[in-house]
Amino acid sequence: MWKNVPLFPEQASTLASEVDALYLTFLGISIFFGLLVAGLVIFFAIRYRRRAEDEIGRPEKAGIWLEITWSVIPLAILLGMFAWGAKVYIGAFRPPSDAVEYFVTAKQWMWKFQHPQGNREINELHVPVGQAIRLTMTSEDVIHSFFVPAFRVKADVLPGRYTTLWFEATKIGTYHLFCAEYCGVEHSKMGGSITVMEPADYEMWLAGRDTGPSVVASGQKLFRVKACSTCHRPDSATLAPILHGLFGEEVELEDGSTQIVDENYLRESIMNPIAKLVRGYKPLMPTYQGQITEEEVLQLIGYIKSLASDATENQGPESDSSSPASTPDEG
Amino acid sequence: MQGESSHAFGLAHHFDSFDQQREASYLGMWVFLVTEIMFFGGLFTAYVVYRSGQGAAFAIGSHELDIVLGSINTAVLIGSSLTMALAVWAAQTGRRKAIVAFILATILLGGLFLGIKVVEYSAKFEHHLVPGPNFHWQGPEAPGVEMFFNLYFLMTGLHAAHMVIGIGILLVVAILAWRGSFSPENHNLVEGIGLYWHFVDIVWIFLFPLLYLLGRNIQV
Amino acid sequence: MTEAQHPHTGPKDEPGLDSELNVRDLSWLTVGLLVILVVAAVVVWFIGFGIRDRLAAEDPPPPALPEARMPYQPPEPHLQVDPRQQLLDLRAAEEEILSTRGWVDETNGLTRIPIDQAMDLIVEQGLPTPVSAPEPSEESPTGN
Amino acid sequence: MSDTVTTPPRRKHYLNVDYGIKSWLLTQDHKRIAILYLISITFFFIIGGVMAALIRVELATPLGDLVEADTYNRLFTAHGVLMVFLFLIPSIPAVLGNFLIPLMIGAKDLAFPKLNLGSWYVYNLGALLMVAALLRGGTDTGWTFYTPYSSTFADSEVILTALGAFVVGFSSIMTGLNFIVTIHRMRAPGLTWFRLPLFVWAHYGTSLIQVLGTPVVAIAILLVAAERLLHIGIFDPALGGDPVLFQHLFWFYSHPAVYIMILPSMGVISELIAAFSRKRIFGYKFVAFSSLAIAVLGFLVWGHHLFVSSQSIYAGLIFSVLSMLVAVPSAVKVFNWTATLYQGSISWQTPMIYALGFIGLFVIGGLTGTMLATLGIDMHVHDTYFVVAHFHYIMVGGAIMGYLGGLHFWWPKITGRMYSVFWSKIAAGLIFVGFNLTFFPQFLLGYMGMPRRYHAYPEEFQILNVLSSAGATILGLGYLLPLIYLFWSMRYGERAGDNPWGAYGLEWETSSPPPTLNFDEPPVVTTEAYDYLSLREKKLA
Amino acid sequence: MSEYITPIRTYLAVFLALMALTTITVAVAFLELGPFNDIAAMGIAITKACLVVLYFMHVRHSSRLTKMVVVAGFLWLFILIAFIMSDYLTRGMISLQGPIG
Ligand code: HEA
Ligand code: HEA
Ligand code: HEC
Ligand code: CUA
Ligand SMILES: [Cu+2]
Repeated sequence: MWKNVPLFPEQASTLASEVDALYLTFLGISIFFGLLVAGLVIFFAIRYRRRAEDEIGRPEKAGIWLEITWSVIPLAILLGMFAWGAKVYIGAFRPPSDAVEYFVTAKQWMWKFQHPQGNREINELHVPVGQAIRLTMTSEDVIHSFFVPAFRVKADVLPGRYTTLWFEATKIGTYHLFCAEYCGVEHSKMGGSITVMEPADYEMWLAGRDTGPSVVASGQKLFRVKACSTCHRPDSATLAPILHGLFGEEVELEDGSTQIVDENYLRESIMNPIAKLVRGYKPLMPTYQGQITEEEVLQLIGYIKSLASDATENQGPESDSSSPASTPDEG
Repeated sequence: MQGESSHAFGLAHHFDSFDQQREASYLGMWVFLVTEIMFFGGLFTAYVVYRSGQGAAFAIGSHELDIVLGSINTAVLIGSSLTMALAVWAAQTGRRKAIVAFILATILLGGLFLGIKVVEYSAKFEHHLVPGPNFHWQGPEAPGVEMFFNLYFLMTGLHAAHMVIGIGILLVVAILAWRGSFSPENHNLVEGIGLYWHFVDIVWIFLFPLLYLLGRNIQV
Repeated sequence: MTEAQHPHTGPKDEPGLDSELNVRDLSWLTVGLLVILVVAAVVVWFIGFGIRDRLAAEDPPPPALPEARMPYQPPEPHLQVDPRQQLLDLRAAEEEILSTRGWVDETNGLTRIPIDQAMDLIVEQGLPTPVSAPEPSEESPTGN
Repeated sequence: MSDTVTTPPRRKHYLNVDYGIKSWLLTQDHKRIAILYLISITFFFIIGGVMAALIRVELATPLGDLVEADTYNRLFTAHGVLMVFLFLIPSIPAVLGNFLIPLMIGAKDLAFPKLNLGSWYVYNLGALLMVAALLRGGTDTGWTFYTPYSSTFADSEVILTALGAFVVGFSSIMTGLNFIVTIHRMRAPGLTWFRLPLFVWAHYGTSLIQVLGTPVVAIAILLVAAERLLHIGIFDPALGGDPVLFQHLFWFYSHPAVYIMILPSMGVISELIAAFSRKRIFGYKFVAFSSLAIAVLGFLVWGHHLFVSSQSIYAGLIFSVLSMLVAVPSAVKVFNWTATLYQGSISWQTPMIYALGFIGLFVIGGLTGTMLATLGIDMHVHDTYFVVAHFHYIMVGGAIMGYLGGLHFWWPKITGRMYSVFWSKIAAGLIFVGFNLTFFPQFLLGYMGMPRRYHAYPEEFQILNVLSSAGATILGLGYLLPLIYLFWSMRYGERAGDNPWGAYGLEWETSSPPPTLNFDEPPVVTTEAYDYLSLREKKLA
Repeated sequence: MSEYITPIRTYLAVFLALMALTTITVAVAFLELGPFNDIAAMGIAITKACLVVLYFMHVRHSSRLTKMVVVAGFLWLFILIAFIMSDYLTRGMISLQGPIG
């Protein structure tokens, strides 16, 4: 049951961790002062309980230095938080100059989007991951507000004016979009979703407006179809190296050198495996040059990247992301 | 109110002296005027904000106002302030008939101001320079000119409403003065309405240049 | 109850006496407050623009191709931003065409007249009978 | 049967000096006017509270199934409007302030008794307008009336509600004006400013805010009504207008307004802590000045409600740093109250329970306020339940605790009766527990991203909402109890003496209830505030 | 303290001054002074207002408390306008690198 108690939204943008760090720090400071005051109050209230009916308290002289101390210290803390908060805020509202501009028009009670390539959407926005995206927004009628909790961004959308916000998504998935300024009857329903995709998927989507299966799912299918799985088993390394958890690791090659496994390495291993032979294996893997398109290579790379080092994971359908806050994937 | 027709207002039960009563009344009236400053202040703020955004349109709109009538009105209102101050002087020195006379003069001048305002307003109505859906302006900067006239009517309208209320109270005070309700010890009502009236004058002192005089140096 | 037993409070004893009100201190406090406000405004100015400039320094250089520079408009059709204004503009444009004279096709000598006039002409002369070539100058405007 | 002891005639005090409805409706006695206000605001608290209950029942399930979306919008608007304008803003000043300030300064009445009665009638006129609006369906703009929705698009009783708020504002101004003049001009001989009870200082600060701020929201509301009724597009972007200007004018008042809601409560807390520690408040001058500092600085921070509403970044920075500044006087008060407890003689009576509860909950509410003032946090949690939790913590957990504490403290003075101590402690406990259960989950909901004013919400927010609604039920029960036992005590409660708590203050030196002119002999003050030593010596003498 | 009674000649003098200032402000409005047109108009208006407040409204001879109240009122109006203008005058300076289409 507790697994379903949401406490924190996902961190899906470059901004999210900054905001969370700021929040948690301030939360810690607040808890400290809260406990301090509550503790002192309870302690004094018990320790100095009235013992006789006509007992009175002992007044002390007020100390100006004490007053100054407990004014200056909170002020200093607060000013520090102000400065940090200001930095995060300005960073959040000042788009980098290479941010790609998308247009948003809000109206009662829907969101209309236009991609720079011209595609238009209603209530859903597809964006590529890792790209700075700037939204230029206006409203056709009343004030609305564009809010994506997973990105930690929010900006009001006004009629007769353009307002801007920007974000760079860091995680594939689908995230809630809410309208956060009361705008009438269907304010609660004026939401939608932001779907963050791999750049390749995004291009495909733009071209055919067909999201199709994701890169990873396609790669998984290819892995079977192209017979990779006959040799590369997740549980046995006798015939071929285990690919689970391989991405990002260091491998030792035949000639003694080591290499980090990145996309280029994977591509080369598919297209020209003999060039980078792994120590301890025979040159059994055929080249797939000419038998596989670049797009398919990308899909295979995507699939291999997604393979966790847990070797028990095999043929189950891979979900792109599991975020408590995501709406059902629209595939 | 205490007192029959020929009895002056006395000392309220919770005050200890006439001085204390007068000081309390004077302070209270000033605190009220501070609220009025902030009340009009909202409109002045709107004016400053919008003028900073569309100064040209406001200048054009201002040209449509009749500077002669506006100046006359300013003089009339200042005159009414003078008569009001004299009414208070009369109350301070216990001159019953003079109080009434000066208050009536103030009412007359105030009425004259309102009359001239009516003339101005009807001229605007004729030219469709009225706020709301009936606004019509052929020249340039139509949206800004409409905003100017919205503010013009709101500000002068609120001001005129204050004057109407002021005149109403002045009538009541005149009647009370005639009945001899005021004395040099207790004429707080006269002082109070005097403060109110002077405040209304001050609002106009600011409205006049802001609305009528801007952009006069530009040939339009 | 002698004078020595209780100090002045001010108003109730002698109304209008402001022994209670320390104008000098209050004035200095006001001045202090205004100074704090000005200092805050200045410091915050530097913080704000400082952070902005530091962010601007991290921006990548603009792309060489002018078309690739931000901001640019996506291809038509654009999102509708102010339907009320668009409608007003559309109506105004239509009204303009309907109520004025002008050339429709200068090379072929086709003009338009205000629609009221056209309606009067039709009432006088009757509807135009179909002919092979279009009649110039009596045509009702074809608009856009 | 000669020489029998004849029962002395019943002592005349302000409650029994005159009977009949006219003697109440035309009274000029500040104490009777306070009772009149008590009846009015309690009535509207109940109505606002019932709406809160309905809101919480609806929000227990993610789908909008109890009421329609439109109804829900009208419910939360009415809840906010009634609770803010008709309950919390008048509550302590108009009830406790009206009753106690003349007593505390040794005066016979306020400076302008007729104005005081007038303020109650003006309040009722405004309330009537709002009730009329409610009966005709209410308004759905939220208590903040943002344009252009409220001025052009809303299809509800905006003008009636707005005019109601406009009129009620004048009642608030009249009260503030009265208090300022009274405190300046009507103090007893010997009562210098620094001998005043901190309750009076707090109300002085409150009155400054009422006088300087309320007119601005009045004009803002008037402009919305003008735009709605006469189509004078003052906020219309098509004419070069700016909807955010409305927000500026609205919040210029509404932020100071929240200090109107808390300062009197802080004044009560100062009195309670002093009385139930039998000690002078530590740092008296600092606490006194902090009331003024909050009043003044509170006017310089309103833009923190506009951080994401297209206000310029620079203005946002200014308002944020100033908001940090305004938190300091509140911190000063909290620390001084805590220090007062040190070496005090602390009695755990019901009013003190409320006071100590206030300190804890106010600190939580206040600290979350400073989190909201931090730009980087607010941009994420603005218009989410985090804000709702912040203000309910500080208004309900703070201000209302102070109000209830004050009511329980001065009840014997006001009515001459004591209430059941047992039930009062049960109620305080229920309120504390119910309150935290209701509003703590809302902090979590807000950071998760649940927006405000949502009738239906995504499923993953449900469990926290259920917790919140459960707490609301307990809270409602907790509020029900005082309604019952306080009312009951007026008839059947034990009669109280002049000073049942042994507290210091001019109000405790007259009888309970006080006579109409407050004191049999006009008092003269010769001691400092909270001088318990002299109080004990006087009693022993 | 008994009330101060302003002599009539003071009232008349103030009245004449106000009339003169009104004439001046109208005349100056027609001159081309650039930004000083506004400054002059407001300066004259403030002077007139001061005269009315000090003499017609007797503030010159009233308690310090009254004077503080008057100053506070106008100061608050100034705060209202100044802070709101701080928003409008700095829009777009930090957030955007330049105007958008
Ligand atoms: C009684 C009412 C009350 C009070 C007293 C406050 C007090 C404060 N409020 Fe709050 N607030 C509201 C009622 C109130 N507020 C309401 C109703 C709204 C929402 C309106 C709406 O949109 O509907 C709101 C909204 C609101 C916002 C806007 C949020 C948003 O919409 O995005 C902000 C932002 O700055 C804010 C900040 C503060 C701050 C800094 C204080 C400070 O004054 C708090 C100071 C107190 C303390 C700081 C605690 C004590 C100090 C210590 C224990 C010492 C140690 C402290 C530190 C080291 C920090 N409040
Ligand atoms: C001013 C004071 C004030 C007070 C005291 C309260 C009290 C309460 N408030 Fe409210 N609230 C506001 C001011 C206040 N509120 C404002 C300004 C808003 C924003 C509006 C807007 O967005 O426009 C708001 C909004 C608001 C919301 C958000 C609505 C939304 O955004 O969709 C919620 C949700 O839980 C809520 C809940 C409650 C609850 C449970 C109480 C409880 O404390 C109420 C308890 C009281 C009672 C229940 C009545 C008395 C008891 C009885 C008569 C006994 C019988 C009843 C039962 C047993 C249930 N309030
Ligand atoms: C903004 C909301 C909106 C959306 C989205 C929308 N419509 Fe409409 N549609 C309307 C309204 C309002 C009308 C009626 C007014 C009119 O006829 O201009 C209408 C009218 C129509 C009509 C004409 C009906 C008649 O009786 O003449 C058709 C056909 C239609 N829509 C088809 C579609 C299709 C197909 C789509 C999606 C691809 C769509 N609409 C999306 C709002 C919408
Ligand atoms: Cu759009 Cu709420
Ligand atoms: Cu605020």
